[in-house]
Amino acid sequence: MFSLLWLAPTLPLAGFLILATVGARLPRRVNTALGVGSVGLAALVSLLLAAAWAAAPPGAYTQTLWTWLHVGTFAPGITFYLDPLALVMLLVVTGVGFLIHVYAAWYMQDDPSIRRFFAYMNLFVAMMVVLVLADNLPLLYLGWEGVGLCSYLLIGFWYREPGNVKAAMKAFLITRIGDTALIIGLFLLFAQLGTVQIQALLAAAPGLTPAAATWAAALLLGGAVGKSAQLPLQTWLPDAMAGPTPVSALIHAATMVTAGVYLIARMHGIFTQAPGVMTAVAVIGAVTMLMAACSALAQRDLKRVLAYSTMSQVGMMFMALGVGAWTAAIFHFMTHAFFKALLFLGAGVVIHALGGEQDVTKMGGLRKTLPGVYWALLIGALSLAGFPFVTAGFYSKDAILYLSWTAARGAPWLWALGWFTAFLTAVYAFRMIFLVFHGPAVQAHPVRDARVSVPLGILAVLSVIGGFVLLPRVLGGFAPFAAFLRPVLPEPPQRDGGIFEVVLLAASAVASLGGIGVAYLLFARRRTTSPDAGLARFWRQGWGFDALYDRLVVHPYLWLAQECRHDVVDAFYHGLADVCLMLNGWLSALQNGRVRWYAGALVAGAVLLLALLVWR
Amino acid sequence: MTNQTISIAIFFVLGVGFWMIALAVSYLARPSKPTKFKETSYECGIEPSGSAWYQVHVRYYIYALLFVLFDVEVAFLYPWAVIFRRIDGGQMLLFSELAIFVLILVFGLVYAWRKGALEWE
Amino acid sequence: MTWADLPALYPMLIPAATAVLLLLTLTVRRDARLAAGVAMAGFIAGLLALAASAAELSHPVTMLLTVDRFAVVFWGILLFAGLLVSVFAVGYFRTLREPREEFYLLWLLAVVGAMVMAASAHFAAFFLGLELLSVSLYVLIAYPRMQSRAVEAGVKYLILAGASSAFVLFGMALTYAATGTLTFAELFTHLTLFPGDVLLLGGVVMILVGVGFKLALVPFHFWTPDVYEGAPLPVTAAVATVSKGAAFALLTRLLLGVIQAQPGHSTLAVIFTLLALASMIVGNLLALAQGNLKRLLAYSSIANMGYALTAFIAGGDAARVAIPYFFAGYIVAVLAAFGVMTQLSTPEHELQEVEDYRGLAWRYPWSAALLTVALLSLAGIPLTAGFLGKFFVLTAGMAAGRWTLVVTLVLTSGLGLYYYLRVITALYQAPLEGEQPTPPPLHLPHRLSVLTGLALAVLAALLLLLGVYPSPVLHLLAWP
Amino acid sequence: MVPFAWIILVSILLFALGAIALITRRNAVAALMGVELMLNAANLNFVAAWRYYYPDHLDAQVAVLLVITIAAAEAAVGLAIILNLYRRFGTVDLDQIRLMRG
Repeated sequence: MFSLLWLAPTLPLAGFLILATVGARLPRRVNTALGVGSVGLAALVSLLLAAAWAAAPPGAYTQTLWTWLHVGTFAPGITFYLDPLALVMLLVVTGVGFLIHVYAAWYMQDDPSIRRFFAYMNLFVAMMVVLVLADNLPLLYLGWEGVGLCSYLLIGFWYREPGNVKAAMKAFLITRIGDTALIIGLFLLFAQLGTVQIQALLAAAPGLTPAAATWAAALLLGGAVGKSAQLPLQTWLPDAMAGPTPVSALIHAATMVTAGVYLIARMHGIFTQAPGVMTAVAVIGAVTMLMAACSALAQRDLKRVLAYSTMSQVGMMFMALGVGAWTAAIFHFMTHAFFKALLFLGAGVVIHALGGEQDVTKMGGLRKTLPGVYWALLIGALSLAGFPFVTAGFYSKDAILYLSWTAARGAPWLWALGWFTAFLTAVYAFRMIFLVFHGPAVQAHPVRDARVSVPLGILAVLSVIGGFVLLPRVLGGFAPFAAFLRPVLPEPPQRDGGIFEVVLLAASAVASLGGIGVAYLLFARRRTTSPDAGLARFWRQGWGFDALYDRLVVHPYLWLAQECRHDVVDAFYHGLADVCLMLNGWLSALQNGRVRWYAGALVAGAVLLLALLVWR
Repeated sequence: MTNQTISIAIFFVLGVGFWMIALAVSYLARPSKPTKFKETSYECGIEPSGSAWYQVHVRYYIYALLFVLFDVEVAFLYPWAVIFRRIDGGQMLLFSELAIFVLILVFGLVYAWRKGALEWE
Repeated sequence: MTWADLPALYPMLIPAATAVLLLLTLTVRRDARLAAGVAMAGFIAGLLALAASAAELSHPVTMLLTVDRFAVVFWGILLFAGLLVSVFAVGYFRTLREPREEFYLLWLLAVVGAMVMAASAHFAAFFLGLELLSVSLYVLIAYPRMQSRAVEAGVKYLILAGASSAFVLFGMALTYAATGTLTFAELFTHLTLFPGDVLLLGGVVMILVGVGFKLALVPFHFWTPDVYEGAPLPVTAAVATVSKGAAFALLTRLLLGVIQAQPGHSTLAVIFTLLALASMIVGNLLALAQGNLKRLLAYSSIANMGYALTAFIAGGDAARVAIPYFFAGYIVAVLAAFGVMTQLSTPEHELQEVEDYRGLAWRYPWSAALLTVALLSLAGIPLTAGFLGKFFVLTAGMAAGRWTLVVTLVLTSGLGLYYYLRVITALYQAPLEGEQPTPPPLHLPHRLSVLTGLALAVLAALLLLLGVYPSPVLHLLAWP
Repeated sequence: MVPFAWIILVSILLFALGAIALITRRNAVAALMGVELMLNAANLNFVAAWRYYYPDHLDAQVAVLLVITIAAAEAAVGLAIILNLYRRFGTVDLDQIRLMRG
């Protein structure tokens, strides 16, 4: 049964190849069926693998297709490696990926270049599967680069808009910075440990010198930060919303941005050798999640709200990784994949129903026209907000918050940041819900299509029940998920919980409910849509109690909105580009076409080298 | 300094001194009465006209090039001729090598001929 | 030299003899297709002879040449490039009014010169090969003599390459004065015995100026963009592949041993490091905003030679694999890129600007696909030949602990990706609204000859094969 | 006899003169002459080294012969190209020949 493993990446890849080569001669329906079907089959294969695993866990399964090249100890193969961690990732990538593909069949049905779309999407899934299943570093890097390339192609899918192309280029180049760090890190590991097998590397990791371990971990972190849109390489993600909505869902929920989380979890053996870098991971995660949550509050574009939300949630996963809570991070990755895919797909329906309108302040009252989507999005938002006890998001987020304090590496202030972020998350999640679905109704076309309702339904169910695989100890401690991953990912050393655990659990619940409450006050009752309008309206009405409230909440909110609208970090990259272009201008001016000048440079170069010779 | 250098130096001084003294003497001895006619470039014959940079016809130039090319190759023949008698054995190889060399040169000449480079018009 | 040595030289002698044969053919009958056919036959026969002689290897043939595995690999690359450039030239020059037979004659001679360089073990062979290559290239670059740009490029190359040859020669004279020998082997002995001899080092550095010129290393790179732009496309491909391959092979022969034997901070190592760094940085920066594809490739070639130099400085067994592999990948990619451009151009109307290629994919999907793969390979994207080439270079650099070079390489490659992607994006875009639609790529009815199609297909296959399944080539490269 | 260093010095000066001609002369033919001068500087060096240090070896003599012929070929080809340059541009002034730059 496990010998089917190679089909998981090959099926989407075959889909891509068929679509890219002979797809032009096939009817649109066939193209769509091919694009969706290939990923569907891959998901089926993953389910079969999971079933086989449940029946008889092999510990780990390795499948070598062929050895790529063999130079000394450097012998990477096209080899796939399946263990519990890879299996979880595989299930999410292909499963959620398949649902997104089904949805895309509806979303893109009128697009003239649907063939190109599905070709790219299939390649994207294939590359992500390669990344997840890679047994060695070069293969992992291949998947990594492939995902980056596909995201570039998909974000710039509607290339006739120059802005989209620019966004795609930005995404690609900024993640490239991370990739550069990553490849140097991979080379460093190979140079230090003499192997490229990931498992062998992890086994040999304790032999690394502290300096080497720190460098390697820091460089890997650089790669992860780029792909996962964490500080300081986060600026590409919001712009990446230029792509079609299913692409956003795929990038955010199932694939690209979580690649960084996977990388760190996969290479955790290296990171545990570098405590300083671990702390850096936690801090980067914590700062990113807070910043992004603030930004999400201030956005008016529905998709950008979700984009910042992703950044924030991934930041939370990073924080978990940083404190050594590997399992909690992967757990949150999984639940996040469910509810974020749900939210994006739902948002896509909303935007479609409104004829392309993306500004949340121009929406409202869609509860009546789009009841199904309302419920789906509501469940998604509840899960995102971590509504206590019934949603998946609550359990995964609580696991992270709990460990961020009680794990040996954890700290109260990390917990506090996490708690506040959880609060803000609930606020912006329900700001979105209230602004879009409540209040005065706007004109919209109802959407009825099985290709929409089935994926949304499945994802909604998963967003609820997905959490019951890892319950906190006070609620019975039913944790098959942790047990499943334990062979791969160790539990962090932690202090004893007891009553403390109950307190933290309650605090999480308070953050979530409080956030929803604040959102209700701000956006459902008064519809504080844009900063200035809200402010003007507030003073005109001058409610006494609300004045205090305003001073405490609205003012900081407005200030944050002002600060977060433009990313400061962006300026740095623009500056870098400007410097490069300036140097380019200078150097080009030297190419002045005068042959005498060229001859002079030749002679001057020779004199320079000779001078160097004499003076050394 | 060696004798040789000294003699070269003396020769050099004499050589330079000769024309300098000659010019100096004639400069001192001659009367100086410049007129417009005397200032022109050539006092004899017709007045010069046009630029000194006039074009020589291309055919001269092609001849010159061909001459330079074939003339210089002779430089290889002399060392060969000197060595040929001194070396014992392997004469055949040595001869055939030069034969190939000359043959290629002849081919080049034939090519130039056919190309029309040797035609005057 | 004895008669027994002769078979080892057949791969080189056959194209040389073909040149003479072609010269005679031209006196009897002028026919461009016949001339091209003779030239291609010469290259193919050379390649066959190479395959036959590859079995018995590694001995010096006279004091001038060494035919070892390294030479054979580079001869293979050079002959292959020679064959492909002749194939491209047939289609490209079909509209030229002037006689176009001599092109193939000169091209055969240029390749023979390059082959002499790649196998040379003596300064006389080096200089002879260098000049045979250079003088042929002067004429080849200025070949379409009614095109002002080609003539300008020819004159520029003439004067600058002439000067660089003079540098090489003067350097040789200095080393001769210092050592009394003209063979590479004894130069190596002297350099290791007296690493501080200024006269000797001065000679070596002046030779380096000449070699650096041919490789277009910064600061000897100024000629590159102008010559690339002005030269007819097949010749641009030749300058980018044959000339550089030969120069790098020569450099490896001449100094790889020295660099390895000397400590990492020796003067020569420092000079090479500076040249490599400058080339990588300046080359990539210059290419950044370039709108002319030929010039862009010229600048990218500067950077690529910097990458190759990284492996050279690293030395060691890794470098002996990395250098040929990198060059094989580089040359195939460059030939593919220029091959596509050639196939869409004529001497009178070349497609040079990136803008000319906007939306190429919608008219000529296969050409666009090949150009894409070639550019991706140059950018070093995995599964292409360029990735593995760069990969081996990096491993070599890292094995030698040359971290400055390695990091610069990786960073500047990131910069490189930007401009390659800019071109690739253009290939798949339709003209923007409101803009003048670009003229169709070719004013002539376009028919791809079977031969050109075959050549391009072979290049595409090689680009992917070298990236996906490198084992056979690596096996071939395993140093004796 | 004159010390060897002096001859090296003269050859270096010749080489430098050639390089200066290359850089300063705007006439293409003059630039080419500069190149020839540089080549001959190297020749002088070869011959001097042979005469002073290695009179038993013929390497240098052969090298000089080789260089003379190659220089002749180069000059011939160079002049042909420069002639064509004059036909195309109507001038051999190198500073006016710059269609390509940037």
